Amino acid sequence: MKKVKIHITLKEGVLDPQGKAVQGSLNTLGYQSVEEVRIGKYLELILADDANVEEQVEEMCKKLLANPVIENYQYTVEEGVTQ
Amino acid sequence: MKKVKIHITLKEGVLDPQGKAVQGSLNTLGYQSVEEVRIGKYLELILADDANVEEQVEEMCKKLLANPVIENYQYTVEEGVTQ
Amino acid sequence: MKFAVIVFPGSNCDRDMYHAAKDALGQEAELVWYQDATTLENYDAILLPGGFSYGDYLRCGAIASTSAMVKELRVQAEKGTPILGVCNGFQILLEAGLLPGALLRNKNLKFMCHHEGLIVKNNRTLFTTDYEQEEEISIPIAHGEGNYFCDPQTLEQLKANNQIVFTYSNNPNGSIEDIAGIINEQGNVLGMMPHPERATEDILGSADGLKLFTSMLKNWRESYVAGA
Amino acid sequence: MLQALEVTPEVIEAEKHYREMGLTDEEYQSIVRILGRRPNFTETGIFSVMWSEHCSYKTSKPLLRKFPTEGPQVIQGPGEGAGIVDIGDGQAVAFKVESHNHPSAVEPYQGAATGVGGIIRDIFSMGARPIAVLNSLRFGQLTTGRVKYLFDEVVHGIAGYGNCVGVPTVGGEVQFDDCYEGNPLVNAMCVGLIDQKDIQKGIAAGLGNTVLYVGSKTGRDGIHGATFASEDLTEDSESKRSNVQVGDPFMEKLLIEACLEAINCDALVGMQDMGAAGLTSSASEMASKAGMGMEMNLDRIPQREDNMTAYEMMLSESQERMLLVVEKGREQEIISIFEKYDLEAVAVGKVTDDKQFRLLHNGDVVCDIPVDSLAEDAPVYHKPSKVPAYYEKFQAMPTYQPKVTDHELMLETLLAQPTIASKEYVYDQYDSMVQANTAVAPGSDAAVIRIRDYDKALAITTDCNSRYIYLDPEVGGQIAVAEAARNIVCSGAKPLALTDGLNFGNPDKPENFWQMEKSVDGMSSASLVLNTPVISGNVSLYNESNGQAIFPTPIVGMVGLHASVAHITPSFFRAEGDAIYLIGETNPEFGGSELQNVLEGEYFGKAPALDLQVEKERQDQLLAAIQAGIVQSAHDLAEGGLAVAVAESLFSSQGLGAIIEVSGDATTALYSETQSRFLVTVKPGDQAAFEEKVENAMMIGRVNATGKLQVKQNNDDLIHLAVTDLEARWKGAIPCLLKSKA
Ligand SMILES: Nc1ncnc2c1ncn2[C@@H]1O[C@H](COP(=O)(O)OP(=O)(O)O)[C@@H](O)[C@H]1O
Ligand SMILES: [Mg+2]
Repeated sequence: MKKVKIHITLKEGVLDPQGKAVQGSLNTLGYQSVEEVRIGKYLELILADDANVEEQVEEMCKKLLANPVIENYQYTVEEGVTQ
Repeated sequence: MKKVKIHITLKEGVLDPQGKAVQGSLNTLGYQSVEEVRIGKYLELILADDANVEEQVEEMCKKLLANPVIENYQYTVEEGVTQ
Repeated sequence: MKFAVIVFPGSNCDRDMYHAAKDALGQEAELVWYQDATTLENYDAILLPGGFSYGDYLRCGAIASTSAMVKELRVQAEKGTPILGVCNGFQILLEAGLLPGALLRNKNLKFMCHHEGLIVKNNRTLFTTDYEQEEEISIPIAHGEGNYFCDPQTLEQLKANNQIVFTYSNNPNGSIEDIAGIINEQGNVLGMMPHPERATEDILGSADGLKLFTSMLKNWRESYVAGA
Repeated sequence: MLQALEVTPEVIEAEKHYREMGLTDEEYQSIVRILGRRPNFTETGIFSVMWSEHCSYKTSKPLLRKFPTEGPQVIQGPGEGAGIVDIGDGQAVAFKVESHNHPSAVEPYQGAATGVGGIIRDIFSMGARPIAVLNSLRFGQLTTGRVKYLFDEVVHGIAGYGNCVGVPTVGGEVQFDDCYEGNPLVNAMCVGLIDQKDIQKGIAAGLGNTVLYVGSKTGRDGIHGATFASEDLTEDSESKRSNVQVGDPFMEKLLIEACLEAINCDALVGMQDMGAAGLTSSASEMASKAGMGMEMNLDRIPQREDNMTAYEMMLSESQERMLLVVEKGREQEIISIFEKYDLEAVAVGKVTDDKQFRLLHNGDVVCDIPVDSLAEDAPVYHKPSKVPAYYEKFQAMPTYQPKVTDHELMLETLLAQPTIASKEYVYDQYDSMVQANTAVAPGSDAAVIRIRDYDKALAITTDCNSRYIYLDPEVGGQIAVAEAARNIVCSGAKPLALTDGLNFGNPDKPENFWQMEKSVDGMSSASLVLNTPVISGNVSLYNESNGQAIFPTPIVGMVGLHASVAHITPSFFRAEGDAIYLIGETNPEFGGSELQNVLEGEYFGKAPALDLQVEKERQDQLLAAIQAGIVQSAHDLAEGGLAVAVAESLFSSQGLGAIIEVSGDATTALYSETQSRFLVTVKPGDQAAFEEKVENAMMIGRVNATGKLQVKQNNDDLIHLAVTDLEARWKGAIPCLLKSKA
């Protein structure tokens, strides 16, 4: 079993209305030191052991998980996970 | 400047319809080895330097960023980040 | 009877709620901007309308639930003032912990808007006395995150205390036990996903929601008489 | 960090950098003549966007002049953010269509979302409260993964934005044809309600008055890789950046409320949204329209990113921004309104009287040009036009007369064609009821919004059958207008006026330009006869992929007025025993029909004919009958002909069935798409009165309680099927296509 952790974040230059609203709210709550908030996605995949996991995950991100027009992705693979 | 990375994930036992749907699509696309997908949030906060960042972030998560009924959170603080 | 309709940034059913109370029910109603009132002392009931407070960013209702207005809601809830939260209003009540549980995304992951059949499961609340027990009514839904969730103990409590007020006759979103609306233990805070304020006139396709408002009015009158 | 090193005026000329911005050599030379010098980088950019087709209508202007734009009901014709028509009682409606085709092809969710946001801003910038949005969509066939993705994400984007801002999405249309595969169309229409006394104009009047910038900060959104600026890219490679515009519907909702509050303050002089060409077009147009000039200090523009250049700020298409002009000295009154909603409102400039458009940045004058030259001196092109060979071939063809033998199978097949099939999958995702005024939600011929506190309502529809327009742009253009009016009339309202969304291919090809010309001719003649002037619109050209143009697709958005809510008429059958009438005779007309598509997989021959006088008479008679209270339901005959119309009329009418009798050639009777026909039901007691009012109405059957659709010819059953089965096919078709593997 392998566990893959994927981070999907908005590209630089792309407006993040959600992050902006959360920042505003944190400031209102008194956390004045919060200067920026960017919100992305975090995915955990469990994969049956397979030879070319890296390659597959790369493909999955490109094809489905991330929107390459506005998002970047990064992932790490953890081996030998037992569920 | 400090950078805080926060991971918010659904608690065990809470249904993740989106994760299920993504898993289904991945399987359909031919990635049969994907056995589970869980989808969470990933937040990056930039904070002006401040003494008790840890404590503040803990509070922010409790008060706003995560909903304890359905979500868990985890965070790491990176010091001395330049924007 | 005087209603307060609380308007948060991004509320968008505030006027609909206002008209339901003012025109369909014929009572006094005021739109109250979330920052404009420090007390809701002078209102007989509080309506939390639907919409997308703060864009529904982060989680529906989450940001609104941290506002000072919600502190005042807690005070009023404690005092027994009737509070009705519809759709986003329900989400705010949950996020604020005034009602138990949480709302997840609809099981098909899509926003949905149409009339649904609801079953009145408890017609002894101050919001439902004009309905028959088990009456089926038609009320529109319009939400993307209306899939009610709570842990098993909470569910047991809800059942034991008769806190489930409305269920769907044809569960559209995946809610546990078909739950469409619940009330607090004290019986004065009702949260529901369907929109009774959109079903108060025949021209809108259904007037089945009106009885919810007439129930509130009747019960207020009775308590007023009783209290006087 | 992105550091744009801008080239000098000399280099712009020598290396013809203006071409990369879309200016021709002649256009560049006329700019040099206007200025008496070479334009600098920022100025060249400003001219290029203002003289683009999108802002200047340089190729479509000669055509748009042909549209009838006047009538006693018209308060504001084309020229402002939206057109406005009178609906009595001191009230008016503002409406307009806008396209977002190219952005949606790149990023469908955001492209569609920002399209909705943009058209809503057009409406509230007039001072009107947005009360309804509609969308008109075109995609390739739902058989490839890419098309399914585009379709799903476009719908999702429209829902994501419209639902959040709290304007009900009450209708629209979706069609699927191969020609849209690489170039989908996403047009959105918004309707707003306003008291006539509150109508705002986008003008920068009053010397010395203050220019206020409100809403979102300006980013580099929509500025495509500043090609001509030599960029110093650090190792942060391009792929880490994106300039796609992202919509923020929450911000828009706050802007709506704040702007509608601001119009109550008489310190407000003018207001305009920043649409295409952002700050450049809004600022220069406001000044030009007022006969004034404007000076802005770009250092004050709220900026989302570091080191933005003047060029970038002026061309940015960041969303959810507005430009206001307010009386000098009274800025705070307006600013306070925006502060209540947590919105930025910043004084960025002032109105001048020298008719110059002057911009300062970092202490330099970065632009100083005659403001009228941007709006008024843009070139106008009369493009060559040529009759396409295909048209001449189609016209010469003998009449296409198909023969259907299994009518049950054909009806089932037609109902499952994506263009005919139920669009519930789409509109269920839209909040169609927010504001609690929706009397007729999506699923009928036209949506109906009642006007609160008055006994009246509005009917709204969008229509365009581009197959007919491809076969014959002039007749097809007429049909588009006539069909929209038919939908309005069927709902019980009188058509008031229309807005158009002209979507065409590359106008430099004479055959494409001919299509534009003829479509506009057809739409104009129909608007004239049907008394529905064109009060606003939008042009989107260059809709092509792989050199193949889309079908000419001039979308018609129309609004009508119900004189009383009692006139609101559903399109579905209502009661057992009602008589079913077909208004209008039927001829064998199958060019561009759904039947032709099913049988041949392509469109050819002649489009159905249309007689505008007959159309007008029938619409008037039907409306009179509806207003007399003797019509139970009314539905127009469109794609799929009579068979589809009867089936559709049974789908919302729980448990009802119908029996109808056809005569003559059954294929023609059931599937021909002859125009100007209606399917109407009437209570038995009203039949005589109805027949007296409406000519050409033949009773063809009755509504019954069998739950079955039975079509007879002489003593044979051509069709005898359970309505529930038909409905399941009709409703299931699109979800089923989406689920099937690509
Ligand atoms: N994209 C869409 N958005 C909202 N409603 C839609 C959309 N497409 C179709 N509809 C609705 O579905 C119904 C049927 O559409 P259509 O087949 O185009 O009708 P008609 O042929 O009568 O014009 C109409 O009520 C229309 O408003
Ligand atoms: Mg139509």
